[in-house]
Amino acid sequence: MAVASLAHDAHGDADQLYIETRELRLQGFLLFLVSDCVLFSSFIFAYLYLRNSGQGWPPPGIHRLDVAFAAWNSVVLFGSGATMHYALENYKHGHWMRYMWFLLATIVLGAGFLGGQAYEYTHLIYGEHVTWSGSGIFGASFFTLTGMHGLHVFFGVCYLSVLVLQSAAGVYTRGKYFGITAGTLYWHFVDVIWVVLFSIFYLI
Amino acid sequence: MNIVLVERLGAIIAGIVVGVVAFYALYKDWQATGIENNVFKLMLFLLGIGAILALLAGLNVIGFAPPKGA
Amino acid sequence: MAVAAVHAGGIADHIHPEPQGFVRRYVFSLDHKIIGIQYIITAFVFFMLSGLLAEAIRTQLLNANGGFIAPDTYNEVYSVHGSAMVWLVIIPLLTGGFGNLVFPLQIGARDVAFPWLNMLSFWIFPVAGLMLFSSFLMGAPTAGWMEYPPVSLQGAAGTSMWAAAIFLVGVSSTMTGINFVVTILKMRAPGMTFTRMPLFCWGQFATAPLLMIATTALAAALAALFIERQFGVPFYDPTKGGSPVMWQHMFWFYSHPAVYIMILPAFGIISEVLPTFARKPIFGYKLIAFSSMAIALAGFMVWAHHMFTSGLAPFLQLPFMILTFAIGVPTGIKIFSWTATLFGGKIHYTTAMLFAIGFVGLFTLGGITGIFLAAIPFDLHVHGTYFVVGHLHYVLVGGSMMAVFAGMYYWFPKMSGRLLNETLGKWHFWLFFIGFNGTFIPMHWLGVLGMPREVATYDPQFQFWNRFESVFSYLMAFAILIFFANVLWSIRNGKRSGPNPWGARTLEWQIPSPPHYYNFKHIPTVYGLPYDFSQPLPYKGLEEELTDSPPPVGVGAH
Amino acid sequence: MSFPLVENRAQPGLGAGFWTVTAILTVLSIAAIIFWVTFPLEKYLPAAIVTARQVDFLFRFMAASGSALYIFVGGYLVYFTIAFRAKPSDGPDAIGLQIHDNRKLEFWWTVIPSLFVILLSVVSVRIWYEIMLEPQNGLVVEAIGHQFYFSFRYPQINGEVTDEMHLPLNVPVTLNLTSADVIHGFWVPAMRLKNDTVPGLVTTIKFTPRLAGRYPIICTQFCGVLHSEMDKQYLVIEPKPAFDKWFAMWQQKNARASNALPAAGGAAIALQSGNAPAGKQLFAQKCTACHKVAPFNQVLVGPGLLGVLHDSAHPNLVNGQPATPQNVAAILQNGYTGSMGAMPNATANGLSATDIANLVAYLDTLK
Repeated sequence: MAVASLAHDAHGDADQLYIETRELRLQGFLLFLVSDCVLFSSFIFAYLYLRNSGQGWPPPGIHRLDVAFAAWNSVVLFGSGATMHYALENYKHGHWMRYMWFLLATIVLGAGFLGGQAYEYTHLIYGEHVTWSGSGIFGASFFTLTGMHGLHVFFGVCYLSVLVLQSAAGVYTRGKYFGITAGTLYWHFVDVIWVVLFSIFYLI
Repeated sequence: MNIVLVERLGAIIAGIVVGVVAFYALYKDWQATGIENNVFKLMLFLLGIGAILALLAGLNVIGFAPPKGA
Repeated sequence: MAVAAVHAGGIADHIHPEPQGFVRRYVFSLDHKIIGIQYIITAFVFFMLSGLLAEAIRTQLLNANGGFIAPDTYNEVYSVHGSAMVWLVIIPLLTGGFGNLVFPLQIGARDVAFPWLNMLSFWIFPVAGLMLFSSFLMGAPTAGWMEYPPVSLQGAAGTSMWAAAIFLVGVSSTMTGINFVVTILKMRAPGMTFTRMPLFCWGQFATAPLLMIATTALAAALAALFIERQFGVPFYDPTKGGSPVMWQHMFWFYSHPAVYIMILPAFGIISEVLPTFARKPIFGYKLIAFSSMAIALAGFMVWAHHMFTSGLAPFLQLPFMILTFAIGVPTGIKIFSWTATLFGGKIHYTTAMLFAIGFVGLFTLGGITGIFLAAIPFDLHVHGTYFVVGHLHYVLVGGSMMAVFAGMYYWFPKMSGRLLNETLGKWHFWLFFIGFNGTFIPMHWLGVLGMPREVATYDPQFQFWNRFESVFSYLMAFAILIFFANVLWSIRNGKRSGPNPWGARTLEWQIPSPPHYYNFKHIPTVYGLPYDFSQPLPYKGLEEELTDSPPPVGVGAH
Repeated sequence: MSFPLVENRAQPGLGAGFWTVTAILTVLSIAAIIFWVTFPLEKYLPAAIVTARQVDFLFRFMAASGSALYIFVGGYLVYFTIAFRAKPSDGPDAIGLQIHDNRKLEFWWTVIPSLFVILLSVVSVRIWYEIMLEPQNGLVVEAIGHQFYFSFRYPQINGEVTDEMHLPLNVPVTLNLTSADVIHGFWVPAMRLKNDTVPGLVTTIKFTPRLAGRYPIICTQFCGVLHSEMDKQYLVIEPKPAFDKWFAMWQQKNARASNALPAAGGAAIALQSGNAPAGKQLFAQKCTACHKVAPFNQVLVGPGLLGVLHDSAHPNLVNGQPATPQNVAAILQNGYTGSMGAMPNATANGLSATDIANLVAYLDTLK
């Protein structure tokens, strides 16, 4: 979606100063996402480097990950991406109640994804004794990367719940709703990172 | 007046002065809105916490004191 | 690039009321100039601390079997010296200090894009600095500023503290990077297209993306090291399947752009100082600007020239060698352009000009030894020796620090309204120049002959040159003390400078010094490059700046 | 209305002073070139191997061209600073020649450095090839870095030589470098060659000694508290007869010392035919911590075991015995504490005789 369109939609009650500072904040937030993306890609480099420097993958003694369950988990996360998108669109067109429902749906789906991750972690750690520091480079790279992504999702869920409270308290008006735009951008960023992580851990 | 006492006294005085300045400024600007002021209030609050920690450390409430012999 | 159009009440006209109270004006200030000065002061405090460490190193190397400090203390001393100088002195001074202080004024903005982010990124910096120096209390890192595993995995608790401190400084750098990129892209004065921006702003514009992107790559490497040391997660430990060479890849992928972060703003300072005191335009403005961008981009592609001897597959080393040679070309263009700037000028020998010319002289020598090191066959000989130590000090001290001193003498009037004393400045320059060369030229010869790096004791045959270096390093330290004395003395009773003591033509010199908190009463429009001394100043709307009429406060105040 | 960047300013003549200075600088740079070309580097640092001279040539080439470039840049810098100073007669606001740029000059000082970069790349790559393409078939020696000393392993000497490294004159050498603990830097300044010894990785350097003598071996990668003490060992290059005498002396010394296994075949373990799949299962549980199913030089703690029983070129076992099923079984039974860490014996591993047979059968399947 054209980033510029995000900043130049209906002005509503925003004055000139807010419009110009919103462009700055939007650009600043996007650059933050870029630097966060470099953080993930650096860890992904580490994972791929370790993966082909050692012996076969997964290392002997560790079974392949359960792709089916993770696939369902990813569907939940991508679903929450879609509901978030609709939440923003509804807000822009003023359907306030629908926006709130979609936002709550996003939070529920996001929490669901976290639940799924937690289940997979407990299954791995207690079921198959694949632990963070105990099972060589597989444990190191898998738990660090998916754990960091999980933390990002958790932070996203907290941010969205604060967004719900703020919207209920009427903080966001017709023209001033950068918080919601930032939340949507962040959520889509987290989705994109999971697409990459899912493919490099489960598919290849 | 050995060195340990000087350090404790310094920590206590600094803790009090900085704590008072931080929390007074925080009290004065409590109503200010906008992101700049919110971050300003956050930094003041952290400064206050740091001052309290220094004060407690000065009063030997927290922080492991070196064993008597050392 | 669409220039920020001027609408009524937009950013250009918005002047918030003056901050009240000591805490808000000087401690947690949102004003980019105050934050710039805070950066400079804190960075110079750390500069003194790690300068003391440097003198401890030189005293230890006075004689072949050392004896000044124990070997493991010596390892801690040079590791913290290296880390502090890189992350707590040069990067904050050039990006946070001069960056914050000067470039918003030069592009005609009231402040950076996110003042609160600026304040936050400053206040992380002294905390991280104290964390790094507190690592001495718990066994400081001993494996040099590079902290290669597996040695850094065996280090004392201080290595984890080092990783956390550098992670924090990295966070502060990333925030500064984001702040500066948005400010340069969006908040230039109307009419100031990219090719009318002063060259110091080009330096910052080339550095900011490096700050933002490269630093997070290091953050990942440091986080992995921290996790491995604290929780035993095997990233780098070879006995558990990890790979120490991976750390080198991730570290140098950051650290080579980092050395360009440390030199591109210095190029910017020199490209401002030389034309002002030669009373003529910079030679080849476009070439210098675009070569800064070329160096910043190429900086990402050459990191493995630090790893020619660390077990990298041989055929993989060739592209890094050739790309590193290629970076020599834009750097050469800059050096030739600076020399050509002096041709046909009316050169005033102010201290800032002496430092700028000294920079061009010394940095060129550092650049040439850099080309030596890039050639694989010769690097196989001198990697990890004092030749490398000589090269890096030539580009960092002879390069960045000389530019920092030039910047301090040049912009001190703009910071404080007073001139730094010129006679003290001349003493500072000449003693520094002699001391610096005496300290670091012999290192090249010691490296070729066989003195390894990071050693507390060495082969007695090198004792003469090491003593020679140590004596000159004391001279250099004394010269820097003269500089500190000069600054402290001039704050109170330096000569008053007025708005434009050097007759310079960039925007920051057209407003009173020290500037008001809102910088410009009315944002000027720019319709040309300011460097031509024979033309009138290409700015419109600066008439009221030097009068003491009140600023239009409260217009569009939120 | 923007200011055109043109050079139609009055283009001043370069002046007589400029050309005299240029002449002086040319003479100086020629002197510098001659100095570097004739500099007796080998008096200070002997060239112990064949390619050392090529590296010296590259150093002289870069030093000469670097000095010439620096003399010109530094010379003009100083000359301009002095010649174009603001004289008191100029008055306070005199301005220089407002030259913005000079397309022709800028063109040349981009093209000439680029050509020089290409030339330097060609020279460096050619010399790099000579270093990398040294002959393979010579003496294969291993240098293993430890915390604070290097140890060396020669074929047919079981165990390690820990004091000096001896090499015969004019015999090509392939030096395999690895480390037992941390990264060290194996550097002999006289050879102009170094490489890091990385634990878990075997890196090789190849060279041909040409000049007899005793040359220090120095560690150039920080490896711990006593890193600066790691410059006490020497590489001794000597004619073939002297080397053979030294080699024989060490063979006796180590043969007597290594009591781990009798030199001859020893009491061959009664080896029944094992069952490979069971062996594979055992291998996954017990051996993957230190060994990989990968070529010999893929070292985790111990070497990779692919083709251990089949690869004729496979170096013999760590205890110096040839890699036959009996010897592998023997080492599984008795274990061995070598430089690279300890191989636990059967009791420590909880291996019964049938387990050993199964493991050997499985290793047999690893082609």
